[in-house]
Amino acid sequence: MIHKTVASVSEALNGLSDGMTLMLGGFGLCGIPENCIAQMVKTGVKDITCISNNAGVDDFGLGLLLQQRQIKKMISSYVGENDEFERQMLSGELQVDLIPQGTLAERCKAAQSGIPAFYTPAGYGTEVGEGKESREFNGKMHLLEHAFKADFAFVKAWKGDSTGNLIFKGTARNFNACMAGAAKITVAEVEELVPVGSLDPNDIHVPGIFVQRIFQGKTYEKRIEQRTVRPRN
Amino acid sequence: MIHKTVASVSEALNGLSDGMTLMLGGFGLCGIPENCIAQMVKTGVKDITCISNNAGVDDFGLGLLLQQRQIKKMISSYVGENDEFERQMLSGELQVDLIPQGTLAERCKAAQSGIPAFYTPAGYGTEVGEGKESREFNGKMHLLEHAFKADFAFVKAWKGDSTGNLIFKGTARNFNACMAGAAKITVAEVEELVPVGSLDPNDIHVPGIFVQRIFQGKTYEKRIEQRTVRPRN
Amino acid sequence: MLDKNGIAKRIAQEVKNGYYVNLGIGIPTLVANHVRSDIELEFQSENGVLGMGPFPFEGEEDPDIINAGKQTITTLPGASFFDSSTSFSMIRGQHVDLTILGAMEVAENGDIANWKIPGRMVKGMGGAMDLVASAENIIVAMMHTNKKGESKLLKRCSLPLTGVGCVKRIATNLAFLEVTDHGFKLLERAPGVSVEEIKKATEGTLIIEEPIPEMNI
Amino acid sequence: MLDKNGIAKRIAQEVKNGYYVNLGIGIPTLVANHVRSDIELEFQSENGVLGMGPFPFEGEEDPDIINAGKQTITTLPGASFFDSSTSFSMIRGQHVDLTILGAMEVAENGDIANWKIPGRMVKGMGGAMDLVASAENIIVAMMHTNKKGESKLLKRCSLPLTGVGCVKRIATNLAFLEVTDHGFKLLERAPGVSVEEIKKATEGTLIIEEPIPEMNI
Repeated sequence: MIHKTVASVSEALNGLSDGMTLMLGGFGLCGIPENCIAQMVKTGVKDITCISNNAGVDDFGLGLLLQQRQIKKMISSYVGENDEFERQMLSGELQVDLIPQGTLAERCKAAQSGIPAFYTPAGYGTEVGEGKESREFNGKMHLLEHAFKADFAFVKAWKGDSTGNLIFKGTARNFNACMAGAAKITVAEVEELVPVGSLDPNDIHVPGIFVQRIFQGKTYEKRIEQRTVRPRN
Repeated sequence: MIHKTVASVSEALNGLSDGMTLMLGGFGLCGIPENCIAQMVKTGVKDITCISNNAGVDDFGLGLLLQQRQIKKMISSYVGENDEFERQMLSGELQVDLIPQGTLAERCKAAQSGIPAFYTPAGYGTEVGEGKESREFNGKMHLLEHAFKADFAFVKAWKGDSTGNLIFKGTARNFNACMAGAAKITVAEVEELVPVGSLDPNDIHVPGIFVQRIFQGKTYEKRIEQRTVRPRN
Repeated sequence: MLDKNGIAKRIAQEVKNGYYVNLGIGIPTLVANHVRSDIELEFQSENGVLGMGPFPFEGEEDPDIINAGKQTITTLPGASFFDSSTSFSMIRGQHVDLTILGAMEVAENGDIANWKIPGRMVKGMGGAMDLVASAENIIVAMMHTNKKGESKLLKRCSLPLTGVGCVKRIATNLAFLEVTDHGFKLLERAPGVSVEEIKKATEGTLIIEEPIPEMNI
Repeated sequence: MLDKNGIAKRIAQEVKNGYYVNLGIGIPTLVANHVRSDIELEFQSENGVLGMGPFPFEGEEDPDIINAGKQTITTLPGASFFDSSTSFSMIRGQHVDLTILGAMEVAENGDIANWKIPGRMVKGMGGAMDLVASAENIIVAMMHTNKKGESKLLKRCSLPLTGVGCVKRIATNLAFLEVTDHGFKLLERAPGVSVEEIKKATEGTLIIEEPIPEMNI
């Protein structure tokens, strides 16, 4: 068994430096690596490129890094919930690469899997396809898309063990499972670090081989973006 | 909820006909769809192309179909455990396409995922790469490989429910999880058909959307190929 | 004329037994409320859930269980959770049978634009480009005209495209239409709406084979 | 001269702390028995298991828990099961740190052949082609010569290749060698084996920088 537990979030982010490319799990605010983001705000690391489906909201998630102008470039599929983001983008302070969500997921998965490139129909005939190789398969046009390259992946899981095995809860799995193992160093923060051997080997969502460092996060706010409910009768 | 339970293996194989291309899960004899194979022997369907990592042994698994000369072509990565297979292959009765195991898995996965083609380094510079497009990525040569096309996928799971959700046990997951959803019709046979709602949504290995028909298998022999044990002290 | 719920109600009639359905944000979300109860179906949300149920009761919201609109949801028996890559395997692999989404513009050749107004609004395409590039069966739910009264059913889209030649049917507050090789074919009028009104509100080629029945909703 | 266990023992010295290791069938399987107990490592088997343990006690064999050699196995705490596609994500994605496999032939440029003897033996490549095309760190475990006494360390492979220019080190019954740009570099002699014997048994270019130490196993 290989032990990967680190003592603190600061140790987990060891080696993170200005100008790096990072993957960050989460969909909206669901399943985001809250502790890693907070630590990045604290360290003031800057000029980073973030591969993340969304950009947080103004005062939470990646929005915290945007406020501090720590992000140079965002690679995302949907950024609609963040006014500061829109302002920085329209003013040109922030570079933005918007790509289809499935392509985003698969480019992570490809990086994880040693697949340098693949074809997908998403975006053909649109701005997304401009300047990209295209090719017909089965009578339909496809774009050639490449695996991402990233220095760190920050993912957040529900439970994990010291050898890096991860289990997610509900839809908090999202990009976290695709990004684990897709960067040079994958850091997993978990709500609960459980003893090795207590997770059923059949139930592991991300095998530990995809994770280099793991720690138990301090607190999780888990903010809800759209609290929708129905009446009790 | 969409119900997919069929009453019998014979109903599950409805539409299967001569000359079709099939995917069959399993690694060696571990996790093979025993009931579907037995039914194919019974119906005598012939000239089939099998996409399966292995070819069974002489008197079990796909070996049963080889005995009856029902297989026209095998697409596999390793066929070393089957003398009848070797005989038919060397005599030219059986067409054989041997491909790297990871490429086999990924071509299934690609079919499941609507990825028509991808690049892999496996097999470059070998017989496997002959006649295939190759291309350099990151200073390394890769082959272009295509998604499989199959009429039926026969997969075997440990537990499943009527909406097609599947859970595997141990290494019996293997190709079963990659082949589900990779053919026009996916048939799942399970050791235990459990009530809908009794499986934890977090623990599903194959979501039901990838399965069209499901039934509980009658008996499972689960033959062991290499019984290796250690002394008790 | 239909309100948003009316549009959703009309689209709900297109949902067939055994369908896996992906609903976009806005009017499409309302479709779930109007599908006949004897229809077996499941809703897929691209953030990683199959078998979505209604919103939770107050106090039962779980921040870890949301839909693609970031709304708190529940799941039904038989549900499953999965990662984003698997989710788009379902979508790109054409395992999702029906996609219902909103649009800013639809062209008579089936092009759709719904993700960007250059210089003004850039929210991103989310999963829409994957959905429209993959789905065989795409229904657009939208108002027939925009806030300025301009038609959203056009000869050619003026906004950046989300997908090309992909829309199959359109349900608006005025009509139910099919995209054909020769333009928008008018299939049904909304209750109380005349063919003339639909003509006036449609910039693209409109194919009318009288009589045009009124919707039965 | 080493027996098969001796070869495995020598290779076990190459296993470093924190390594994920994939072991091929035959001699490589024996390596697991000889790794120093203070080394943290995990064994990956391409049929879908990480954290493999020893063979089960008699009566505890589970047909659903096997390794890539189809042998019944056990798992250790921290183990995980996964599908074949995920397994090769680990391999192709270079998450597996060390691959140890057998060979029929190795060439001085690092080419390896181990899956086919045309017209005579065709078992298939299994996962070997993925492993050798992807792994940064490949050690071959084999006898120095074949049953006819012919060298298996060649100028060029004569059999169909499994991979090109990929082998890094070789452990045989006679020697431990490194593949360099200029040929096989002799690093160590097996106990009691002379440089002369190794020379005679090696067809490919052999680089000898005397003195060649004897293995310490």
